[in-house]
Amino acid sequence: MNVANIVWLLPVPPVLAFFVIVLLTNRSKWLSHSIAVGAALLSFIGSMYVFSQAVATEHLGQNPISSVIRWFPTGDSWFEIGVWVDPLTAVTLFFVAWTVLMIFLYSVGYHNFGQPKGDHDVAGMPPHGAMVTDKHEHTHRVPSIEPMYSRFFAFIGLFAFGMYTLVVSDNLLTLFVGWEIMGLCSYLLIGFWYAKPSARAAMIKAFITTRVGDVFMLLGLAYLYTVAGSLSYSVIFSEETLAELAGMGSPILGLSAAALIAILLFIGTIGKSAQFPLHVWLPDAMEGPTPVSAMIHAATMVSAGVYLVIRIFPIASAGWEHGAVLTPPMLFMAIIGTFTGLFAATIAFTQNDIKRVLAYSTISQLGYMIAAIGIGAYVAAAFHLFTHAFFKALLFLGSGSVIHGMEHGVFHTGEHIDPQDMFNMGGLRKKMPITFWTFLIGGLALSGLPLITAGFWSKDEILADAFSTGQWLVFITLALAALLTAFYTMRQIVLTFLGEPRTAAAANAQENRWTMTVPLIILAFFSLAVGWIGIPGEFPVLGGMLPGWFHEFVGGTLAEHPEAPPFHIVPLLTSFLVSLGGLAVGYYVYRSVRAGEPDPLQKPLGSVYTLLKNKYYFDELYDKIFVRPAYWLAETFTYLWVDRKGIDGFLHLIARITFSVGGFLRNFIDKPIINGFGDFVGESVKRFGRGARFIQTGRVQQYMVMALVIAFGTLFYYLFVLVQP
Amino acid sequence: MVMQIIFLIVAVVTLGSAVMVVTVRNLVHAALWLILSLFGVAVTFALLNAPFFTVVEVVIYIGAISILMIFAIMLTRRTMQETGRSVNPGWWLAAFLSLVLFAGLLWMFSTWDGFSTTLPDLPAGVDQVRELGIALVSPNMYVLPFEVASVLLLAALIGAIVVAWERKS
Amino acid sequence: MGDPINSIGNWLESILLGWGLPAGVVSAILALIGVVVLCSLLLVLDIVLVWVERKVVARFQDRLGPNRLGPFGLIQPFADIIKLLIKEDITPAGADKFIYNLPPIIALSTVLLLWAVIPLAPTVLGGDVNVAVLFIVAVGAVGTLGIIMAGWASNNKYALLGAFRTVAQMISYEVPMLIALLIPVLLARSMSLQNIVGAQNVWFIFVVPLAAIIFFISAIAELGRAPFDINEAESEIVAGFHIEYTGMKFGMFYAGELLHAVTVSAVFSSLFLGGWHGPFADQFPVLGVFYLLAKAFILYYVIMWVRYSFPRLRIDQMLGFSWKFLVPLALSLLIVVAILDRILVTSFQVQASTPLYAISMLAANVIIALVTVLGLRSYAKLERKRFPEDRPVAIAPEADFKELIVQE
Amino acid sequence: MIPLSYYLVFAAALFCIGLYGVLARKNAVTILMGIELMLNAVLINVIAFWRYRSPDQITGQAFAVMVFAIAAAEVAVGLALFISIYRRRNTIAADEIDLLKW
Repeated sequence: MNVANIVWLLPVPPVLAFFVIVLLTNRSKWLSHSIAVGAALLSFIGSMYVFSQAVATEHLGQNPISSVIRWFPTGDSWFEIGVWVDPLTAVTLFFVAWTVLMIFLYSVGYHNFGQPKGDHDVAGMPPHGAMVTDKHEHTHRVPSIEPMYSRFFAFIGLFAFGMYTLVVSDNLLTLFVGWEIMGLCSYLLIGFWYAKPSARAAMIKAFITTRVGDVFMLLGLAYLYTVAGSLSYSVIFSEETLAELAGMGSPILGLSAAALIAILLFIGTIGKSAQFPLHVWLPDAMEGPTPVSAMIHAATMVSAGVYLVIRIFPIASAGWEHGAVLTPPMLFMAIIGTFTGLFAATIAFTQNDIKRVLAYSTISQLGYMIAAIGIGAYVAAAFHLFTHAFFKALLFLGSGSVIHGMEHGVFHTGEHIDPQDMFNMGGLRKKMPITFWTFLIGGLALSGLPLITAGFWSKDEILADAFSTGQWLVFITLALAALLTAFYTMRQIVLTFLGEPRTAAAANAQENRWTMTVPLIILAFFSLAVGWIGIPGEFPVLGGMLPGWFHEFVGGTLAEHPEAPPFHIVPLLTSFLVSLGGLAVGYYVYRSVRAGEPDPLQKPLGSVYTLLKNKYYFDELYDKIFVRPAYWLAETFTYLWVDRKGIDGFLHLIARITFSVGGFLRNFIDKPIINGFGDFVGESVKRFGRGARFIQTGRVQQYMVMALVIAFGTLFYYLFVLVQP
Repeated sequence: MVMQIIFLIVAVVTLGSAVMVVTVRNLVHAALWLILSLFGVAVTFALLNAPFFTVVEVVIYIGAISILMIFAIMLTRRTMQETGRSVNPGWWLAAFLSLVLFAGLLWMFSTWDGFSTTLPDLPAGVDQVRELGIALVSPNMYVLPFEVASVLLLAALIGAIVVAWERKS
Repeated sequence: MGDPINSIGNWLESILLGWGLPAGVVSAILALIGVVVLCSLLLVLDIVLVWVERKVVARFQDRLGPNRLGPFGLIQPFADIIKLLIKEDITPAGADKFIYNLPPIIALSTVLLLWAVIPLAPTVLGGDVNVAVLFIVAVGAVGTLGIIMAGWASNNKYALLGAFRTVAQMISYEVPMLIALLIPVLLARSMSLQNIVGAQNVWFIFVVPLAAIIFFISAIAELGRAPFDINEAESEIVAGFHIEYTGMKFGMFYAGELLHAVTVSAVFSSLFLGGWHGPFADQFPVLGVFYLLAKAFILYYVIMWVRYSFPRLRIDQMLGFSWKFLVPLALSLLIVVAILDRILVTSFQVQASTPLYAISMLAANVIIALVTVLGLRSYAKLERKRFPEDRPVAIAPEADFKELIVQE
Repeated sequence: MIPLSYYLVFAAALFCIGLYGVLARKNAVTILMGIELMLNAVLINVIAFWRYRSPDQITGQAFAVMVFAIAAAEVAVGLALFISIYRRRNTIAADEIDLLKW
């Protein structure tokens, strides 16, 4: 069978599984998960085959595996859809296939397959556990199976379909389709326990926030289609089109067409990959079924945003020479990415919820990749995307495993504690050895422990790139972020696994079953191993042993093969220093936290800690900006000046004077001017609303008439005023 | 010449009955005028050498759509003896907009050089119906849109049933 | 000499051309003559049908039927016509005059229109339209429209009810009918009736008997004859849509209905019984007319047989029968026939209209029929096991009786 | 012979009449009828363009088939909606169906 045909078939099994589960087998939990896992396995096998074929192809970047079908003839032209496997797609496919399969397998255990039905479980709420009586007549409380088990597998099936579609598509339109399917699935999975009000709020928040980005992305797509006439990679990434785009002006801010398109598409990524202004949805997304949907949101789906940015790099960098001044979109990416990288890392080290730490670390790491793309480090960004997918998946699944173990302990002891709070854990390494060791590997990879972990090599490459291109600000900021990353990772590991148990629940935690631990072990292997394929050639000692295969391979995606950054000792030493330093400090600070003690950092950092703990008060920002000043004005002006000084005056005379002054202020300034102004604003808004209310009659026909009047007016203006013959 | 006269008669009948559709008060009359208008359209298709569409127009529009409309009118029969105005207060604006649109379209046509294209010959020896049938199911022509359309129809069928279903509570 | 109709046509054409008329006008005149002659013959046939129908129904009901006027009562139809003509022509109060007067015309003319595409003989047909099969359906739809207009314009509740029932029935049975029609189209690779008849070296009823049966049933439903005559059910809604029509308007409905039955029989003959095919029809085309009419009349007899043998169905039974039984059966038959045709023609090089092809198709039909029958049997068994529910029965409106009693 | 312009003007007029019906009539079923008129105008255009501009390609006819399918779907759903609305609100006058207001 032709390789391209197999690529076509990759997204098919999961979507079939979705329909089969939804329509036919949703009664049988066993059948549902078998179908879903089987579908993921089929896609996985296909992906591995495609990957091996892609690796074996010479000059894959110039001759990608592609196939196009025309599906709708429009007179002389056609609407086309197709598949496209170039080196970037191939490596993305590799990690997507692995992580997706692992999620599917892990979900079986996480949702307590094989456990009895809960006593009080209802659809839309997390399972509450069931009372069982064993053969010694002891009653235990044990975890119960998820009431909407089949539904979950249907959703992740659809999710996998979206991800595969996005990865293998040969044009930005089908990529966008997959993107939106994942957006839908993310919405459905965050709100999976829809009976929880917080989950409902989070699902809406995530959906709306990412939609903001998507609208811009759609605008970018429309603009690109208008100027390039196509959305296929083969057309838009050809040199002629890129040159044309770079040379063409756009109507906004004097940007070139290429720059405007790249910025618009990048705003889509800001939403999807939770970058700085639109990052607020991702931590809340942890409301979903703990590790699994969290992993979807953090390790897989958000990678799609970075994938898009890497994909459109030729457009963003159109007209840019290596080492020259950055183009506007690249500068924009570098700023957003660097800022997010540091910003999220600082929040992460004050969070106590094991998942939230990981959520913020994800935002931070994605910022790394965006920053790398922004400074033109194409391969480094792709490499970090690749390694990050593995170790972040590992960490999320590991945290899920921890929580699951903790829940077991909670059921056993009947305590009322939050099983996700790291300060309730401790000492889990003895109870959950597999989880501990794999989590440790993942954590070390995240913090970039030198030489053996994958995270080191990819981070080092980004830093080396930033150093060699002379982007000092980016270099220093990212190094600082790496330090923080190592620190909070160690904090997490120490608090969770080392020391003594701080609660009875932690003391009674239990290792999970094989469906949950096997994925951890496999991912742990990759978290170590995938780094070795990207060791730079000039690296001392190790460089010659394993040549920088990744750089050669992925670099081939671009028409012009990007140069590997020259080896320099400064970034290497920096990497060593920040990683080991962060880990050491983290261990030192948290090594002996006892039950009930506050965070050791709380005292020395003081108010900064509170600031970080509250995520820079980002959610309170509106409150701070708009509501508080109004209160302050009212209290200070009327209460302090007028009333207090009037009543508590030192002397009657002064009091009277003050009183009259107050009266003057009140009658001649406050009332007419301040109040008048306030009233004026309020009244005019009211009056406008009253007037505008007549427009909203709810009658469709009037709306249509209005729309037509406006459309005709615009058309008339356009034809006779703008396009004056 | 003969063809032009036939066309003009058909056009006048069609447009006249279309005007009646949007002006008469009695809904059943409106539906019957609509049917006459659709017959006119069917004849227009015949004039355009598209016998297949003539017949399909009759089958689908007159045989199904119009009859369904009459059915709906009878089911909502209280509105048949509707008193009061049959048009919205803003009808003059609607009329004005329609006229503007018509004028605009005419102006647009007049600027187009293909406006008075004369009738080309049909390719000889080609059975249009057969060609259409093959085009609709051949993989590199319209099979995907065709399937999508069939799914759309199925969805509409189910949707209509669900929407109009009277739930007995 | 085998083709007198065309010879007469050619002779007339040469005469008219000899008078110096332009060719277009001549062909228009000839077409007009053809239409007039055909319609007149059909209307005469209609008169005969009145007698046939009355005589046959009498025999089915163990009576003698008309036997006073003329030999075997042959003059009876003329007496009927005279009676209808001299009856008062009533237009009910509140009726919509124009719309009220239109349906009788539509009822008769749509039936006549159908004959435009039925090939009477190899050389004799109104028009060889390449969408003739769809044309038949389209004309049927217009007929439905006439019934609705009649029902609405009569300003009568029973008439309106009849119209409602008609719409439900027509729309439901149009679906299996269209699907069944597609099967001969598929076998003949053409929608032209002439081509379909021409392709029937083996009559299609022997190739796809199931399609023939489905078409026959839905055609009877389209006719609105028993057992599908709920739209004029005399015992429930007193003749339904034509309750208010009197005199010749009723006569036209009646004539239309009778002629429709024969027309449908002729269509069926063309589609499934080989149309004008018969011994020596190729040498003497005029024989084809007689073959077609003979087949049509045999079928007409079957329709009457069905009409007077089966009781009327309830509306829910009738709609259920269409949607739950005929449509799925027709669809699966269409799919099987299409796939089998594809396999036979492309994989085994068996051309259509060869005996092997016909036998394979027949076998497929028989298998589907067997499966259907077995399925129905097991379903019936299942139904019998179920707890018997109260069947819906007509209940006399007690409230009305009470009111009557109070008034007394 | 008839030039293309006849059909285009004819279709444009039919479209505008339909538009008037959609915008001005109160009864929802009449609005649907207006939509049907507009769709028919589109159909005439599609077929006329096929006949006059590209008789050798089948594209125009194929699009016409799609328009028919969409018209059928639209009417089925539309009428079902009206009947449903009639049941709840006892009216199908478009100016009384102002659910969009909230």
